[in-house]
Amino acid sequence: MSGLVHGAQYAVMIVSSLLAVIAIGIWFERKFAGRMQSRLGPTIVGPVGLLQPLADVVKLLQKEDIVPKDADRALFDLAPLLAVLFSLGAAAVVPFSPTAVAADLDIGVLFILAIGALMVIPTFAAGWASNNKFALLGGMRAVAQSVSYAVPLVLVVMVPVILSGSMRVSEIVTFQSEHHWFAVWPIIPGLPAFALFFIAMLAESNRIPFDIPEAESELVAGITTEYTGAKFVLFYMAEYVHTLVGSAVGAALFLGGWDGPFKPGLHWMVLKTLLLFTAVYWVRWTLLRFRSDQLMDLCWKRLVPIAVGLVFLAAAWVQFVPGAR
Amino acid sequence: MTAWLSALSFLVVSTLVGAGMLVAARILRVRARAAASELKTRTYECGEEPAGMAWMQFHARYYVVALFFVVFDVEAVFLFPWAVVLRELGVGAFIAAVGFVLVLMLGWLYALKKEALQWQ
Amino acid sequence: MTEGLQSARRGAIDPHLSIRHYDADADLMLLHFGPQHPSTHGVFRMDLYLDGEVIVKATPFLGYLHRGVEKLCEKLTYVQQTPVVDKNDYVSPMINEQALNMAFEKLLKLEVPRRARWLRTLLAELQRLASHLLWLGTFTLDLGGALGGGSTLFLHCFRERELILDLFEELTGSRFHYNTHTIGGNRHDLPAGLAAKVEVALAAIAARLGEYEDLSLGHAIFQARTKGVGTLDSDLALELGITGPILRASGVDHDLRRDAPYHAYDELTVNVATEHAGDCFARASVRFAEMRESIRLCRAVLEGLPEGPIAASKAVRLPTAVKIASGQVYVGIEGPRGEIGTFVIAGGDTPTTPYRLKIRAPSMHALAAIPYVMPGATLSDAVAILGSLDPIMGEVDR
Amino acid sequence: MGVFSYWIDTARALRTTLRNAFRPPTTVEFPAVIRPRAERYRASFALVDDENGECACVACQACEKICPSQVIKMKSGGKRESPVTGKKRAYADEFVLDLSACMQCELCVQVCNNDAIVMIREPEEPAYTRADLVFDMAHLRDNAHTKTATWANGTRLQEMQEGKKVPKAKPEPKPEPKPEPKPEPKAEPKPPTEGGTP
Amino acid sequence: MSASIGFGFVAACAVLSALFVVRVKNLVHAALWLGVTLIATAGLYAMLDASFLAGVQVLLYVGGVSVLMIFGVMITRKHDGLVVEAESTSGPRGVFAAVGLFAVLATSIVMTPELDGAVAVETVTARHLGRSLLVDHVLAFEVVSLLLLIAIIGAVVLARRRDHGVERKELPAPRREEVSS
Repeated sequence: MSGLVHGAQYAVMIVSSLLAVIAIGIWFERKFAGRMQSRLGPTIVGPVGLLQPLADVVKLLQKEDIVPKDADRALFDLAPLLAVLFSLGAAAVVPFSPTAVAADLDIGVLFILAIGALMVIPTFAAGWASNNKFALLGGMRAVAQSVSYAVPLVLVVMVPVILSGSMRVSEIVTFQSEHHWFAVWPIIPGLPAFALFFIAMLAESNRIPFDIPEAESELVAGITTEYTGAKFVLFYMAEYVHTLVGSAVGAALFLGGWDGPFKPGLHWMVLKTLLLFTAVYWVRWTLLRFRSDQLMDLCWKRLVPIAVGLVFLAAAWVQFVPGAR
Repeated sequence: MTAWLSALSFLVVSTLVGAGMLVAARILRVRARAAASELKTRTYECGEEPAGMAWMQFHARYYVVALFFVVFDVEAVFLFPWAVVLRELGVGAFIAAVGFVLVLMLGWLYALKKEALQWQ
Repeated sequence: MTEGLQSARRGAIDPHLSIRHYDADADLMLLHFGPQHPSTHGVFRMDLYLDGEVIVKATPFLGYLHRGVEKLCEKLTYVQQTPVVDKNDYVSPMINEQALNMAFEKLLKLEVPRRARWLRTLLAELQRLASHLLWLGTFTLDLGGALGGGSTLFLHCFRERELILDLFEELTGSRFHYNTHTIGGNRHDLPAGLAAKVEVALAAIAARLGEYEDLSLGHAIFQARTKGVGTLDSDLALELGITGPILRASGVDHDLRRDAPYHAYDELTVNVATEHAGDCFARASVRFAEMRESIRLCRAVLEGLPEGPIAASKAVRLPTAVKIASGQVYVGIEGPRGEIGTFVIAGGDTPTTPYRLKIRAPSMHALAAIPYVMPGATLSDAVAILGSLDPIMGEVDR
Repeated sequence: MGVFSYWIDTARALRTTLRNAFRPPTTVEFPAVIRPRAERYRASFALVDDENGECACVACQACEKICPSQVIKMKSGGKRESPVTGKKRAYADEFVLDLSACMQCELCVQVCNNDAIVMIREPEEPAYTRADLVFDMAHLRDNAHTKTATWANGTRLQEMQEGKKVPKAKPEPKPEPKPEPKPEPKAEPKPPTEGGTP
Repeated sequence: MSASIGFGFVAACAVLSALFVVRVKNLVHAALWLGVTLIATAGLYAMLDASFLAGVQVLLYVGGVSVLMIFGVMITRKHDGLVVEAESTSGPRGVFAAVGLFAVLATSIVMTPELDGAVAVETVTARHLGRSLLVDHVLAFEVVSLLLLIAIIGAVVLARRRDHGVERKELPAPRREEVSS
């Protein structure tokens, strides 16, 4: 019972701060993208446009709810809710500071992967339930993509597990703060594993160059083509949440989490997460997108063998490098 | 168990966020005076009359990809227990896992050679 | 794999045969791609028959933007038509005006003053540069998405295109409806100091071309998306009447600026860029080379711009100022998308209006390639191919 | 090799976008800031007064006839004595210009022998209905007083094409008034047909 | 007390959703209900403190197997214009089989002597699993890889047969009168 209460307390704290960060993150992204494109970004709503994301959400909430008559109503309504649930869910096991963790599961890493794997359900449901060709194509592409990239993701996530000998995320972070951050040392499985994790995270959260499911120049709006109003907001939010939580996971697993010079704590975790978050958007507003077959080739022909190799490098490091134990 | 309960309540709170948004929209949103017209609820297909339903047949390669995913995930699932005890068990466990994965990568090589990993 | 797809793979789909010939059971998914679609470059529709994501057959449908410009021109007098044709190829209005007025001048056997010809060359090259910039922007927008890297390059290109539009604004007073050409010359002369501003703008654009290459042509993802996609061989291109960068990308060394010089091109050397692959990447690199060449030509024109009058005759004061009794003529010039031509039969109801006026739009011919190059490509490729053909629906539908 | 080229190219592209992020943005926040418009910039219309404070338009219909989209309609008031100078001149009773159909081709300005119709540089004349974009004479005359005229008027445009005078770079706040009353355009000798074979 | 309420809830979810899997006519819905069943099963594992198993259950079965099901539905047959429907034709036989299976399982559970009264449940973690896999059952561990290899080969064969094994009809020679629509 105490677990329920503890979880609920931390959930409210973590979820609300994640949403707040996302509101600012959207603003920041739009400003950053604007500057990269020689624009100003939002300027009108609030000081320097800070309230723009809020205004957008309120505007979208007011929109009429239109459901296509050929849609599968129940799934159509359920999909956005599940999208938010599964994108937020992984944050449950991420320690933001030594104490700020909602549920410190002993299989934390596996939990993150499992929740991530569940994300295909709302994506497919949305694509299928819309009964729209663009949505269905987007949904099927998305499922195939996220299922494929789950393989290198699972494998590279194993690298910190091997190095630290635990699947509990907080233990991985503690191990890093006692030794070195995994992205820094051992540099050979560590840094490439981090890079691979970043790529797989981009793919899992459908960010350019992997934004196949909503490739709007091909599929209009992909799975969200038929969605209006609040349900669209949920998908939109889920996308950002997915990226943010993915960044937090990356910061915890590879960048030492809350550890940092001077005074370890929450602020370092937030800083690292936001840096990764920014990097995602920097990449997003720079690159073009892959074609779906190139994506699959990249995953199965390059990333999977590299990931397997990294797993063994990490294992060999643990086994044969003196002092690694 | 306690941690699982915490995770459960976290998931419940996450759902509440989404549900709250939907409820807020129900209060805030504009309602059309008239019943939605046929045109309004028609499926979007670039402004043309949609040609048939969207629920059509997909290519078998989707299935193959899912199959590969399951196989590799099973591999990973077997490796996770190995990963956590690697430190304690020594070289024997390392070699066992190398053998395990090498056999699987043989399958991967076979698939590569037979172009089963080709998306098109 | 369906029969249709196998045929598409073999390149054996005959666009003239009904899809039922290949797909009797209607196994394929018919997808209306357009008219209301983000990457159809206006209102254009393709009916795509898809096997999964692979296109088996593509049928283009035109006419959503038809405005009857040719018929309108038959009702308007010769001097009134220039502002109307501005809207045909709405990315390069200058070239439209030139093609139209040159046809009338040829009918009238009117000698255009040398300064006007050089000025027209300058305008044409600046317009080509602006048009290619817009093409590059929209092409990467198709490849990269409005919420991604595509839109970054898109806005960069628009930023630089804006410099050219500013120059046009200073010269003609308008950013789009220039109406600066008239029968026998130009209506506006260069204002003082504009030549220096052109230099500045050209320098700015030339400096940024390298950045564009970083984001597009030189990037591995761009190459992966465009190389070997939408290959058009030279025979088919010639048969379809395709001209301009698309033809040159297929290996045909043909450029009216060099092969049938007009304006000041007989006094300048034009280096024609060609590629041999005929795919989207070749088309992109030809256009990139043309941008560089246009900058060079603009500079050459500015250097040698002669003094003198800018129009051969008195300024127009009445709609009936130009009368052509009879005769017919075709004049084609090299626009950014290929040969843009005007065919006029003079001598309608009145000597001041043409009996028939036909505009040859290069984009129209480019779109004719769609049924041939689309089969076998994926839906993602379709967007890339369409972008690389650079159709402007305004001039296709007229 | 393939994989590395992706990394290198991506690094270069990221550097390019970052460099752009530190360039000054080119956006002009339009309603708050209006970027300077070229002195030839043509947007809307005005009917200019002559030096006596009367409308310079004499309803010669040259602009009405040349307009390709036929947006100008006018009604001649005939010749009458000017209340200011006492001399006889022609007046326009009504002058209606439908801006919603206008394509700003400047032909009406070019053909105006009295330099009466000019274009102005401010396009900020939005309206809620199309009818509001149909300007009457009062509105057009008012524009001449409240807005900036472009460099071009009939005389200047004609002279530039005919090479009589090198166009001046400096804009003048108001078009030059014409001292002598213009003759009726009907009476004017027909411009020579340019090389046409009659 | 609360634990048994929780157990009852999760078990009810599992049973009900399993019923839906069987009874729902829309195949896509059935596949998604199967996902719910599998998640509920994972919940049962979690309640038994089998954390690793619960995680694996979600990752593999919900993320993998139900996707496999969905893809299976999407590729099996053409259903342009109609909702995928499936009617079970072997209801009574299915009920009979289910009841029989239940009877066998229940009997064996009841007959098991160790289950008399409370048994101390030892928490099995991934660490235990790893040790037992790599120390006691190394051979089984290696054999599993062979099994997976066979699965891969099967998938490859499946992928290839789909492309090349289908008998092709010869296309009739194109006739010009069949002008496109």
